[in-house]
Amino acid sequence: FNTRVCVLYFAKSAELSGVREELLQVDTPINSQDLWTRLLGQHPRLLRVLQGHVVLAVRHQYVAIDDQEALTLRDGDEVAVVPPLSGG
Amino acid sequence: FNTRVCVLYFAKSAELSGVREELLQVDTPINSQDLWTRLLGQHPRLLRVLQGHVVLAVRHQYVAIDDQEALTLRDGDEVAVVPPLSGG
Amino acid sequence: GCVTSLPLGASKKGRDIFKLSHHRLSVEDVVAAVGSASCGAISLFIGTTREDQSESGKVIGLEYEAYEPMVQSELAELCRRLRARWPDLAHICVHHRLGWVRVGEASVVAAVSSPHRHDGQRALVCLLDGLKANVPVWKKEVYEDRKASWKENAE
Amino acid sequence: GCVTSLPLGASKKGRDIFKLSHHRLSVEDVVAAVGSASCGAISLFIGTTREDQSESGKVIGLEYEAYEPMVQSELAELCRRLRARWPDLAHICVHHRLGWVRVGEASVVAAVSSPHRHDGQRALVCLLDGLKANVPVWKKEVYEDRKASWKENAE
Repeated sequence: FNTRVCVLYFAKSAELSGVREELLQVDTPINSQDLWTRLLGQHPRLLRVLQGHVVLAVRHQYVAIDDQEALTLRDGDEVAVVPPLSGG
Repeated sequence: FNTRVCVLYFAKSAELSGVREELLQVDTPINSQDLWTRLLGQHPRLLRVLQGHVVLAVRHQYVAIDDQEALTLRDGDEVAVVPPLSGG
Repeated sequence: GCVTSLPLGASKKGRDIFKLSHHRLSVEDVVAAVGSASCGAISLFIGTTREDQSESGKVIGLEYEAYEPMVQSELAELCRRLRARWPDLAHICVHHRLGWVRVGEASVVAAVSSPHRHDGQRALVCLLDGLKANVPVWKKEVYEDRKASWKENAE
Repeated sequence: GCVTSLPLGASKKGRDIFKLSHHRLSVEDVVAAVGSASCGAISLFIGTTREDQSESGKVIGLEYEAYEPMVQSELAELCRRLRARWPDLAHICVHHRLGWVRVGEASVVAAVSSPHRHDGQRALVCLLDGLKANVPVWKKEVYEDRKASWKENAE
């Protein structure tokens, strides 16, 4: 099953991908690792630098890359790439 | 040996003694308990209420009433009656 | 607009007030936001960029960005946890800068009001720990030579 | 005059600034007093009289008095101890009201600046603990019927 999600890139991930926001076709359900792999296919430069230092946020909830749970995505869902935080 | 110290009363002790400041003849050296007894002789109402709830300050240093050390006082030294603190 | 004000509604015990702003933060505004006739204690924290903070050169300022709706939801969740731990907390307020912040200007002002001082002071420590650990905000240091590097919170 | 300003001179690491005032305290002034280009963290506390604080009736205000020279010496000693424990502390400032303080007005504003947040927050807790335990200041609550009672710090 194919759905179109809205991917948001922040901070270093926006610099590396060259975009802040894009629509992306993904199969659903999908686990976090496969979602990340899909983003890497789109933006290979993300891999080198952020691998191991990034989490995703799906519908405003953090999801670790190695989380095995299958995510059921719907059209328009927000997926965000979250590099290490540095607020405050 | 007789000396004249300046006794300061604060908060409840000022209300009980009816004065905020007075000159007082005391024998020196004198320990804290005898100094307190001298103040009580001057203002008997102090005793009832503050006994067990007061310390003295001699030349800006706190001295417990039951401190046994002999204090050598000089003319003009400040002795303060310090009821329980409530700053802040 | 430049300012995102996110009043999250009142809990039984008090208000949670979050604001992301491209303008100078006002300590007075944050104090006023947590002020309460029934609360004796306001604990407040101001975080400011230090001069000569970096090994990569002289820092002239910071560039902040945030995932704004998730800042709101994460701060709300953080406040729920604080209120569970310290049920007497009255109001909680966080103002955070976005965009360009010069060295010496506050990037965050946070405050908690509480009937008793120790509760508020402890909650404020946890509020800032949680802010740094979980709230999606990022900064990069910008140096005299205009180079920049994204920072990472140690905590 | 009404205001006793007691700048105690600079230690190697920073300033200790104490003020006893018969006028409204200014949070801005305290923030400015501890501001420092090299310090990222300002931890601040505001203590305010609560409404309906007492069992003896509705509190309308407080009357404060102090043993002023000893306030100075005790706060200086307190700051020496804080600086021994947290050597990185920058500036320490305490403004305390004297005389008549209406309910809702701040009676104390205290702040500490430090390079790192946790040091400053911990030092501020101890500063206020020490202030309440050792600094010769007294308050009495004044009630609607003009009766009054001297308070005693629990801590």
